[in-house]
Amino acid sequence: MTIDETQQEIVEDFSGFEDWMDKYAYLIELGNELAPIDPKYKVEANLIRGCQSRVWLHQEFTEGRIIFEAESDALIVKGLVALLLKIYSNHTPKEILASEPRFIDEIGLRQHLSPTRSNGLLAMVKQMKLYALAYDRISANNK
Amino acid sequence: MTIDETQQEIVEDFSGFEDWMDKYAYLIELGNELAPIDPKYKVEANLIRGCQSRVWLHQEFTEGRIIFEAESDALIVKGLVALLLKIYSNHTPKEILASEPRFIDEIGLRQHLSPTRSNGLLAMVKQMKLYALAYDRISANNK
Amino acid sequence: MIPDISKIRKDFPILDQIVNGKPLIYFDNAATSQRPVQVVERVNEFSLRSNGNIHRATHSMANRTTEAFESGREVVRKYLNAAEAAEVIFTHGTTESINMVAFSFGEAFISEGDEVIVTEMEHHANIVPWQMMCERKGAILKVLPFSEEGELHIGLLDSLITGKTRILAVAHVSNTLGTINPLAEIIAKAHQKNVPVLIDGAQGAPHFRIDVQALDCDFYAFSGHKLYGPTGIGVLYGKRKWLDRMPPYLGGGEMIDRVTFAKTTYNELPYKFEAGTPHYVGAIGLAAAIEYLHNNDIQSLIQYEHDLLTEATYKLKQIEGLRIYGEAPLKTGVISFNIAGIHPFDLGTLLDQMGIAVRTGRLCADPVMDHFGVENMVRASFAFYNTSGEIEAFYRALIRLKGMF
Amino acid sequence: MIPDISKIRKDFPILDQIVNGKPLIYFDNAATSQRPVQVVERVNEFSLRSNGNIHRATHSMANRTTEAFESGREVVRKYLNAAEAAEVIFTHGTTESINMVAFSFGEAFISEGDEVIVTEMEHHANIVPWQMMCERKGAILKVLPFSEEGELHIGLLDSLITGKTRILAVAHVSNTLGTINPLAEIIAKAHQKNVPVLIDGAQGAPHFRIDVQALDCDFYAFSGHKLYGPTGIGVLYGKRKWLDRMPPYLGGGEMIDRVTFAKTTYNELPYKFEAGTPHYVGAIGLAAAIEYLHNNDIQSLIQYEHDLLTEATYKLKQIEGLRIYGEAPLKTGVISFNIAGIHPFDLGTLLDQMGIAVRTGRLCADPVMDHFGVENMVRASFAFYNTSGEIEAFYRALIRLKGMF
Ligand SMILES: Cc1ncc(COP(=O)(O)O)c(C=O)c1O
Ligand SMILES: Cc1ncc(COP(=O)(O)O)c(C=O)c1O
Repeated sequence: MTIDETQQEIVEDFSGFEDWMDKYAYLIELGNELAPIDPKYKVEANLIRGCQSRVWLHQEFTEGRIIFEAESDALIVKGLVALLLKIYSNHTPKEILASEPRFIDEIGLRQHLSPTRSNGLLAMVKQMKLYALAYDRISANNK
Repeated sequence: MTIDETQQEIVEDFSGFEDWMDKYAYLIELGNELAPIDPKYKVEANLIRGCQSRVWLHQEFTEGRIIFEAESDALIVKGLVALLLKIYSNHTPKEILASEPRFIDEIGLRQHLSPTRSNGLLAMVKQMKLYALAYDRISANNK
Repeated sequence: MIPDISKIRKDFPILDQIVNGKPLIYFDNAATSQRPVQVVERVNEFSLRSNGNIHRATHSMANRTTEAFESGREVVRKYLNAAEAAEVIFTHGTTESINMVAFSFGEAFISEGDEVIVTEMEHHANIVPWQMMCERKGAILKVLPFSEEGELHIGLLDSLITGKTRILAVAHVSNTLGTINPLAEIIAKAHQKNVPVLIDGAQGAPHFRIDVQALDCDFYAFSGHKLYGPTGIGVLYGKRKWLDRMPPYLGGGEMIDRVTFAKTTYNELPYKFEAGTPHYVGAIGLAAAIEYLHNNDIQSLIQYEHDLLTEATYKLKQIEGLRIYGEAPLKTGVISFNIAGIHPFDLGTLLDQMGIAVRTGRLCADPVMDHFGVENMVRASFAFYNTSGEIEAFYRALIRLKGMF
Repeated sequence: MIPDISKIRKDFPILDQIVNGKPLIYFDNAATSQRPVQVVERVNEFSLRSNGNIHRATHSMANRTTEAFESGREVVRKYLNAAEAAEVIFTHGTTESINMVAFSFGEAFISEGDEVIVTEMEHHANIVPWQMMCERKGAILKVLPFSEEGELHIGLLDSLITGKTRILAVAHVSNTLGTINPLAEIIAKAHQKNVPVLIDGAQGAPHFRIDVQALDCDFYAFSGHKLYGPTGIGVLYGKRKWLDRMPPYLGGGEMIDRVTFAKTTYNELPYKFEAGTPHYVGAIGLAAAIEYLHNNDIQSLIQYEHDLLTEATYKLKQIEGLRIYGEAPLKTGVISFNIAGIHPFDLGTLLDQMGIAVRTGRLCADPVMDHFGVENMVRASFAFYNTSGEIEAFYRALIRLKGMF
């Protein structure tokens, strides 16, 4: 599935919810289901620190695609992290660079990505794009 | 004349003026007419510094009465100083202590005596009273 | 007398709004309180009617502003019962007030090897300025710890204060634990050894009548925006005997007497410590806030706030897995807590969905977090415009949210 | 385009009032300018609708406030054309901005025997902080003098700047002489010798479009209350390369990353320099003021102000015995003067009786007074809401008052 198709799917998933409680309950469920990252990756270097909740982001580059793994200590953030991983992981740098996480806006959770939020989520998206940019440059140089 | 009678006289003098310009013109006249104090008294110790205009105050104590001399670099202040001298100079400490310069209010120049004015006038009144207080104590001790 | 809260709430129209589809419940008063219309109107009056720069001009608008500013100072003086208005310095908030003392007191009285005492429950604003000063001066910062209940170990104070102790800084009320510290006792112990005491009153001034002379504290600092006043304005009360001997903190207009490149002499108190154009609109607004409190029988408001806290504490304790941090018998204003297994950030986010504003995070008190071994807390803090009904709604919201995890 | 001043004046209802029985003529804009209703309304909106402490909470009101505060920072960034918003620090005014640099730059870069350059025409706010720092550090303050016309002797700069010079501080526009200093030239000369330059923009920001990148200045300081914004708010622009290497000025909440009693680490820019609850209402109001200027074709307002100054200068010069201080060809905003034989205080008092507000006194610039050997001056200063008719009335008033002496 393309990044956009995944986003579309998520937006549709969410459109079924009647109220905010269902939406957040689902995020919490996603958060609970997200496989924890290997403790050896839960290090300072991978930490994206929001004021109040922390996100750890690890990545590997295989066969032209970036595999992201991530986790957060706050469950709602972890649920959103799960969605971001579903969308962006296992894609090429170019695909990642070309696409914005518009779904967050569309499912009505835009506030979580505002620059003034202290949850580290926006910083995670930025960080994923930086990795994509770096791998994109490396690939170009290796050509 | 008592302090109060002098004040009353001044209030009557001023009641004749039609508008503020006449009033200030009269103050300027009084300022111009005020005899300068002896330069040897125009020293730092006698200086009452407002932010913007300065008042020098000298006093002597003879025969139970305080003789004040004073001057200011601003003419309107000098006019007011002339009035204060007329009222307070050559009176006993007790008389000085017992009386407030209410005339300033009554002739509509109250703003010049407000604590926030930077003309040194309020400080001059305070200083005169402090002198009166000091001489009053001294006299009491000598009895 | 029981205050008429529904009448009081009319003075705070901001409370009467819908947030995320629900009526707002504002329980973040320790972060910043709301301002009554009386304050907003006073501020507007100046912005729209009589605005002139203070102290420096001969014209009427400037004089009107100066008079309002200086009578604002007198209002604060009365509120604190300071001996004279010159001991009341307008600053930009508690943080600036404490930094001012740390710097200027430090310049005058602290040398290498000297000691400064703070407590383990201080807000960062009452730690970092002292750390910075101690680092500059080669002085040593010592810490008075608190107990599991959140009470200072006053007993340790006698040994903590030495012949090298130069100043002691302590909160009136802890912004995390809510503890009301035994100031009289602390000050007596410190004064016995000639150590002056600074009180961080950021959370004290909004919940008490302060009498700095009865307290006999040497410095008292607070913020306007936590006392129903404007942002950007605060107060430092200081005893003249200290302030007179401290060098100024900021240099600029108004704080000087005479400037030449060879030598500059300073103005008298309080102006020595008020460099630059003060936030006179803020000072006037703060005075309006204090007057507002006076017009409302402060004592009954204080009692009412206390009752709210008791009620909220009682209710929250019914919730399984909820732990309250800070259970000192003398407590006011705030309840900090966590619910086992729920991240404070998640709780804050969901409460916000229900229109309930609380603070979550580290509460600018890292040492308190470290003490309890937690990363974050949730804090609900109350003002006299809150109601019993809001506390009930809060309680129900927590029960409901707990079920989501 | 000629601006429609009568329309603009409607935004400033404060101008439309009677003072001492006469219509107000407000010529004290260099001390503080008036605020348009747009600013007052924006401020009210926050006080009455969305007030929450910024940066620290998860709830909606706090987020709304944080967003407004941070977009205010972006408005200022654009206004100054700073490279990034993190280089825009909210302070409480020009005075605090300069003190911040004097302290923090001093701590980082100034040692005994180093030199700091200011000019003879500076406001006390751009002298005293440097004096205080130099005294603490054992550094030397050097002074670039100005000519009879009120122009800096730029030629002397090359010899004044030595290998020991660490920083140069100069006003954009003199608050007494009105001189617009040749910043490009000064900065180029300083940078040639790797000396950074701080611009005191208190009187510059209100009269110019500022482009800190084109200017290439290292620091730029200004006050909100002189730029049609609220009191208690100001800005320090600083290049990241300096700010990153400077220690914080104030300690407290928000400026820290992590506090332990053993070690405290600091937050990133701009927060490192914004300790405590900022005056966010002020920042939001300042942004509203800047937006107001933008909505009004700043360029034409600047031109109009300039025309007012030219006209007033021309008129005042007709008055016998009147001496203007500061007659640089490049001048803006203010006319300082004396009339032979009349004390400025008397003149100010009498002008006030006629509803005309001017500043009198030493203008927080003692060295300028000393230069001309006077104790005081009268200063008239203009904003775009002033009119040709007001200047005519001012001229007539002076003539009339002169006759009284
Ligand atoms: C040139 C100059 N610098 C600094 C200041 C100080 O500004 P503020 O009092 O707003 O801090 C002023 C205004 O008084 C000024 O005109
Ligand atoms: C106990 C305490 N001290 C100091 C402060 C700092 O106050 P401000 O941010 O208004 O300077 C606060 C509030 O955040 C506080 O609660």
